[in-house]
Amino acid sequence: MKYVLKRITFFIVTAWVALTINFILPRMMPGNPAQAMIAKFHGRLNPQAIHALKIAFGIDVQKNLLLQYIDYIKRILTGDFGISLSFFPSPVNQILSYAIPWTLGLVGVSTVIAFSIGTLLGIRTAWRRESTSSGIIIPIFLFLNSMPYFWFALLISYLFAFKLKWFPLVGAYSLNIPKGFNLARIASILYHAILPACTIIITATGGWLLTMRNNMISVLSDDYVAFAQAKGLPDKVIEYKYAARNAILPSFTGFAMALGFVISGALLTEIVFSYPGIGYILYQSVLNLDYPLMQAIFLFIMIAVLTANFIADLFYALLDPRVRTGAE
Amino acid sequence: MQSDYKVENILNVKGLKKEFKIGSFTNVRTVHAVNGVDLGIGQKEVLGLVGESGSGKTTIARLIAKLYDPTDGKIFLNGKEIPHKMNRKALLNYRKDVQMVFQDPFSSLNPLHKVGYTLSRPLKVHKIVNGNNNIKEKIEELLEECGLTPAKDFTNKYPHELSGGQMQRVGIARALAVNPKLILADEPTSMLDVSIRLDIMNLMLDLKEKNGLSYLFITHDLAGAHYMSDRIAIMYAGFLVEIGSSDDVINKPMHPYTQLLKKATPKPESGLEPEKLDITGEVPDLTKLLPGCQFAPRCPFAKQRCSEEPPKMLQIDENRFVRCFLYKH
Amino acid sequence: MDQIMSFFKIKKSVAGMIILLFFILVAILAPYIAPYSPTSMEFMPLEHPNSQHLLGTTATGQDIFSRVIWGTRLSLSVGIITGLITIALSIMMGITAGYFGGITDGILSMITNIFLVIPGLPLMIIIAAYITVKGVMTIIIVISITGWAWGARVLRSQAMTLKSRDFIKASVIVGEKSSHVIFSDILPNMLSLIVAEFFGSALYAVLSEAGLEFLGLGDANAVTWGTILYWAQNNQAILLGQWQWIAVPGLCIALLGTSFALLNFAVDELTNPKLRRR
Amino acid sequence: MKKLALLVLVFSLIFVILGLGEPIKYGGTLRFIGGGGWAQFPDSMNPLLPEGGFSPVVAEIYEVLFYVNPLNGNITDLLGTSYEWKNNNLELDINTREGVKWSDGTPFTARDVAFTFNYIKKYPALDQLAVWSSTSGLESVEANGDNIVVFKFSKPNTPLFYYLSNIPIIPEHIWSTIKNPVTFKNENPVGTGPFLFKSSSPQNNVILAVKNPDYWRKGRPYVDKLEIRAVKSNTTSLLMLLRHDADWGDCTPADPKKLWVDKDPELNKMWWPVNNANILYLNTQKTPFDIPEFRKAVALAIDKESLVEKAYHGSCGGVAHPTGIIPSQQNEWLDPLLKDVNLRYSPQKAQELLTSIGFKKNSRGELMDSDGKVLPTYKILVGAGWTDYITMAQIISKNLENLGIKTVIDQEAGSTYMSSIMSGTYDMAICWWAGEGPSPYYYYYQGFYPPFSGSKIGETSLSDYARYTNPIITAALETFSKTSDIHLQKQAIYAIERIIVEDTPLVFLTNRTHFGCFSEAYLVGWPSDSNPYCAAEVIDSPGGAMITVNVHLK
Amino acid sequence: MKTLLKVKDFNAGYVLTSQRIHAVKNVTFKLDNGEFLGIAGESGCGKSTLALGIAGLLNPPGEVFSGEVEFDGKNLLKMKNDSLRKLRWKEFSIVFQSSMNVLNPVIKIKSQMFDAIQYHTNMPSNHLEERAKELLELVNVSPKYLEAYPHQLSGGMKQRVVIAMALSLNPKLIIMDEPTTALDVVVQRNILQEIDKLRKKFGFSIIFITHDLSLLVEISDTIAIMYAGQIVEKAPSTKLYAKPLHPYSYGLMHSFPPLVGKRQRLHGIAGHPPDLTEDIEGCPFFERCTKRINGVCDKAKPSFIEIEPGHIVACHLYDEEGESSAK
Repeated sequence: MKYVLKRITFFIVTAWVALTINFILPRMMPGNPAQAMIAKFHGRLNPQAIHALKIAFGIDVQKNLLLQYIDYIKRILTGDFGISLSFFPSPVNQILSYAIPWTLGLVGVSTVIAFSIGTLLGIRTAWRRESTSSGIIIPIFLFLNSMPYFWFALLISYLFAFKLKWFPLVGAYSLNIPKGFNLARIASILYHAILPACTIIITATGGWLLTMRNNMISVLSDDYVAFAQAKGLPDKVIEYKYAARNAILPSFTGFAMALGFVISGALLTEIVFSYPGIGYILYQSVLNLDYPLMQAIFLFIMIAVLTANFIADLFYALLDPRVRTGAE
Repeated sequence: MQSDYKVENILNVKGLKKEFKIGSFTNVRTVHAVNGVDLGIGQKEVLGLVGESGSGKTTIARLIAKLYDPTDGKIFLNGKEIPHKMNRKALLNYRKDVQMVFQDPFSSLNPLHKVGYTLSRPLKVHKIVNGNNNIKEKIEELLEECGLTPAKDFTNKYPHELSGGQMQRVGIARALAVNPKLILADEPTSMLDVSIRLDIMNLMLDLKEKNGLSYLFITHDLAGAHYMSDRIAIMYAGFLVEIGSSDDVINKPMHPYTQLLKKATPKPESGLEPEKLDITGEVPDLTKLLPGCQFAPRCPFAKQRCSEEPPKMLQIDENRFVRCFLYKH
Repeated sequence: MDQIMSFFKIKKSVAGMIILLFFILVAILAPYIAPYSPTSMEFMPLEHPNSQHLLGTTATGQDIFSRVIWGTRLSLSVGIITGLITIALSIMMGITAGYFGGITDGILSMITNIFLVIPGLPLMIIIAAYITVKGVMTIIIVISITGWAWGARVLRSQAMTLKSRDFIKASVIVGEKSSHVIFSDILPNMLSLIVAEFFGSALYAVLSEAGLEFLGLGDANAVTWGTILYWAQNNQAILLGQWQWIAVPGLCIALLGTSFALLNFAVDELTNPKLRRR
Repeated sequence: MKKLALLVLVFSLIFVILGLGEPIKYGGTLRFIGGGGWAQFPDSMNPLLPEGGFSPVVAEIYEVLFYVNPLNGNITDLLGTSYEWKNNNLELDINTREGVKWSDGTPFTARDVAFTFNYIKKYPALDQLAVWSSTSGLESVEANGDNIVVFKFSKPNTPLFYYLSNIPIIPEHIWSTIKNPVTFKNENPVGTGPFLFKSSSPQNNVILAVKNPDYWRKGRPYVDKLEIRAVKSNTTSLLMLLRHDADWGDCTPADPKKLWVDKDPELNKMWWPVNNANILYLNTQKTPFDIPEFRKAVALAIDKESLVEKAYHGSCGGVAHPTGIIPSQQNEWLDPLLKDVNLRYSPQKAQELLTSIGFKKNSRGELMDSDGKVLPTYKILVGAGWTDYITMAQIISKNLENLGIKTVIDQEAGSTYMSSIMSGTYDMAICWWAGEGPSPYYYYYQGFYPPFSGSKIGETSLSDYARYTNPIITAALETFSKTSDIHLQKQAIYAIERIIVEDTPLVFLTNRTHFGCFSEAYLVGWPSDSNPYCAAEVIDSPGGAMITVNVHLK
Repeated sequence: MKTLLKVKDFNAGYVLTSQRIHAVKNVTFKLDNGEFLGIAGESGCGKSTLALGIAGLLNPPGEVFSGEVEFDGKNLLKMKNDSLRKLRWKEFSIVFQSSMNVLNPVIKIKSQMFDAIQYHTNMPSNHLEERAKELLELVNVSPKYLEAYPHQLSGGMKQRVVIAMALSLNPKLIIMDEPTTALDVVVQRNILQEIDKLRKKFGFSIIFITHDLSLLVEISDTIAIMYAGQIVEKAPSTKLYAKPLHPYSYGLMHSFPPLVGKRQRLHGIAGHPPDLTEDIEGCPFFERCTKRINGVCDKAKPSFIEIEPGHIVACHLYDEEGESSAK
């Protein structure tokens, strides 16, 4: 319980600081959302619209920053994120509700897959450390991990979607499919997700592989592994029950962080594949000085990261009894 | 108050107490590492401090070495009280008199620094000698004094090029560099090979004679303590339970814990059949201070009173103290 | 010395060193290798690779080969300088927190944790979008600010471990000042970790720079691999059949990144006693 | 007899077919794709919000009074059928169309029009074209019976007609009950337009609309469905077009000829009509940009042909005319005397001009002003990530270097960029004309009218980004707006043009265009040079709505 | 008594990229059923390598170079990995030096006790619990700790659990590699007492490895002294204590100050052990030996001589050649 309390304290303080940074940052910058709108439309918008926009956005009257801040905190506490300026007059919540499920689906699942593959490969390469296959796999994944992922996305999108037409170019599902929850729709969603997911999985797996490999090698030199060997246990039991089970623990924090950051989306992947998601929305909200949207997304990301951390800690405690019972 | 505080002692500690907080934020527990210890170390005296791991003996050394601030209690050097907080100058002065030798020679030397550099630091910091040549000379002198000959060969060596015993000698030379009056030796031989241990102990004894040093010699080995020390103090769970001259404590242990220690120590010289123990060896939980005697749960002589009321240090004769209700209170 | 020798015995580190040295050489010798000025627009636009223009020309008539060569300078510098700044920040925060402990640690760790929790890329976008002077320096600052926290965390725990080593206590008892203990005893003993972290940060920097440039948040006027990619993408290079325009800078980034990753891996392998091949 | 009759019938049918041309095929779907500009389509269908603030389908649902083609001023009657200026241009009467019904069946009347205008007067946040602003002179709007709307003015302002005709008309019976129209999202839009909203899929960024069966223009639209989609990158929209996954794209391939037309010249059509100009704004409130000769020297020093080639691959409509007038308006509005004026690239002439005002290069080739002080390094402001502007800035920077003027390129994010331009803190900036319209008046009005200019640096300049005003121009603008006589208006415009050519308040670089990429794989009837029924505007504007009712199956 | 284990000419060490460490050299010894053999030596003398090598647990870079290990009639070194694995724990078990860390910290004691039994015997699961409880009771640990995690046990308890685990399949031999070094004296004494009790009850043999000779003479039947990878002396403990023959054994025996009796100066063994990466020509102890015979000890390797039945020593002082030159 005390453990939980401690985490919550950290959670609240961090959230508050981050919220404040979130409030201050965009306001330090010159310009206002109305001007951003004018710039965005490259002359298509009548300059006279600025006046109307300012009234609509509620930025026609200069409010004291402190009052704005209090108002901001109040709004956040009540869960009212206001109306987006760049998607005026859609409420922020609604915009998030369109984007977040896709991000969670695509980036979340890809992250889990990348973590699983990477971890499994990490276990194998550590266990068979001296083998040739380990010697080859590692540099390959180091390379994949060092690729700019948008670049990789561009290449596979051009090759597999445009040239070979094996996969769709854009979107999250096909339009010709009846609405609602049905098999065809699920198939279509999966089909559309393959390329974007591949970019994430292929470029992210290496990191997990290395982390797990190093953890695993550390654990393999631990005495309980040697002891398990002395007990005459089969290799598989030692590899998984004794080594991997312990080696995976340190990876959890990183994995939780990654899961938390899933909310921030995979901006460049979204752009290349025109996949719906929060990344591009965040990007647009920043460029258009859409304070309410930006703030809400930041808040969500932070809450997600903190929550993921929190859950990871609990999970960690579940897997590692030393943490649970407060041993030193 | 019964204690062996003596003004003429080089060092006295009175009511020394140290608590550690473990865990953080909301889950704080207190470890009672040292609970009101009174000690005195005389001029040119070796005081052996014996106890099992976690009994607080290392903490005492570190408190005296000013690595930790005590929770409570006083430290007197040459009869003068040493404040808890000192400015850098006062602290340097203190460190000039009180030095320390560590348990693990492999870890007590910075692996990246040559022996010469390691030894030059105290000389420079305390301005013992000036000028590079003089420093070099002094380093060689120190090395020779500690049996590392030819000294010139050693100044340019890295710790990993030395054996454990040689490293420990360098550690002793470092402590010696500032001409201290008191050296706190925290289990200086326990990590060394058995064949080397005696050499180190002998070196320390020789240096004591030669330089008029005093030692606080910390060990878990009763036999080693007996070999080295003029007096022996026994610690249990952060308390001093017995103190007396070396021969008295070993030959006529009074506290049941001391008796237990003696029984458990291998001593083939008194017969090859080991003594039977009838006490289980569970270590005390330092986060839970018992109301009575800390040893009561394990003590074969424990009475009702022992678990209710903490025994006080009882003076048996001039040099002998014991903290036990078995003796007249 | 032994460590340096065994460093060269690890194939991966040799491969990493060779790639890195290659790029460093290219960066240094850029004026001699590059046939033309990287910014000159005097050539026929969109030429396919030929003997005059090994990698063809851009849509504005710039020689792509020369741009890639010159781009090595900035891209490599961004990687290395950002790596250095990042690691310096990590050291400052991590070691201070780890060595002093107590309240100092509490505050610094809190700051570190906050920076860990704030999402990197979005924060980068915000800062990059609003720093009014665009330039490579901006990119360096942005990536450094957002990238130091992980390293600080690692270094902090390492500093705490080192702090409990006896030679640190010995230095304190000798009477050394804290600054001397940190710089003479703690830092040098963390060198391998710092070097590994540095390569890790450099990899992160190179990839982040490319990402920011690709989004148009960098200095599109500068010549870096990231901007070459950016212009290539904006000119739909692939559709124009100018594969090399997009493939080569991307490959350069991936290779430089791989060299950093290999070096990181090798240093880790070598100095982490548990990973070391006995 | 029967056979003969049959024969006659057959022949007459053939005759009819030949005579009337091919019959237009009905059906099909028009698939529009927008790239870049939209992160996600707004899901609001409130037509009174600013352009881009509502879903693009709204322009197909709500109609305006007249579509005034900005290229040539041609007027297409929509909900208005005719208009007349009266009472010394202090009153405008517009006749509205009869027999039009809102999509819920309620008849449309002039009262809806009057309601719309009074509604945006009541809610200034909705007055996106500022028709009720203090400078417009509009006083009241009233319906006179079912079919006439009367606009009354306090001072004549004939150019306002263009803005008035661009306001989407909303049904009074629905909107009169709306509490807060500024945030009203209008999820069930009721309009008079050619299409009805069907559904939207915000996740996929696709909006579907179907043909309005009761649309007042009989037989229109030809297509049954509209599919409007946004993707997140320009390249993707081009790929979609190339794959024939879209028929019409608002996308800007770097080199539209090579990347789009040449890939399949039979089917891939582009029409990029000029609608604006790219301008190098020189901050005339800072020296030496306040010296006309200096400005002209800058203009002469810039190789505009090269800008067209390098920044736009030649597809921006060429070098802009020194008066800034777009090519399609030049026949009518350009002073014949200025026809051959140009500021062709001439570093030498530029140098001479600088010498004439006492500016000299020092030994290091740096330009010194008449006091012998070396000019500082100036910033050329462009939007971050706007590659055409950055390329132009790079070339301009090199050009100016030849004159001895040092510059750096300052890339700013949108809001910062606009804020620097409007507050006048910039040195040089590349930007566009802050106004478009069917005659040069609209550019000049926004560009030079004193109320839109900031009097000193730091003060907001709404649209006169160069912060340049001139009494002759001001007077000419006022003359123009007071009259509905085209001859007088022309004289006024000529006067302004002469000042511009003489004083070089702005440095015109290249033209700007709309970006219509059309695919004839399935549909034909797109606007083009030979059939410029609109200006290839994007689908979310009245001009875009012209396209949707004109295209049909091949 | 029957011989349980025969080790002959056993050589093992570590092969590194840069060097080869010959940690165990030509070790030969025998162990009878029920015998308690103590192997004493200082760090780096190869005693742990020997233990691991016998058990076939020397992991790379460790390697057995040559020799024979005959256990209960089976040649362990010639056995396939799988069959060796089946033998382990069932026939012989091993208790490690760092016994505090041999329990997997994240798995319950119960599961760690069960898995070896299960793997080797297919014991039905309801019996497992029974057996585990029985085992814990044998070593004086409350069966409630079956549900505990290792960190919830004190060091002594952990060591008892490990010993219980080592007993779980009634092996014929338990190899104990410094099982009590990390423990406090009292706890150490307690555990040794129990081991002795169990040995008497079940009759298994023990190889007990430690650096603490004074402890060893109290508890073991036979003692072998190792130095620089070789056994230099082997004798029944009483004999060894009474009369250590090898100068090293003598030195080692006198490196422990006696607890009782008069305090007097003692002297350890000067110098330090030789570098095992290099081949030593003569006696490995030559450099440190106070009784060395120049020209003999540094030239020829001493061979084993049985001075009395069961008391063998490898020292030139006792072979004919040496003896003659010593006199």
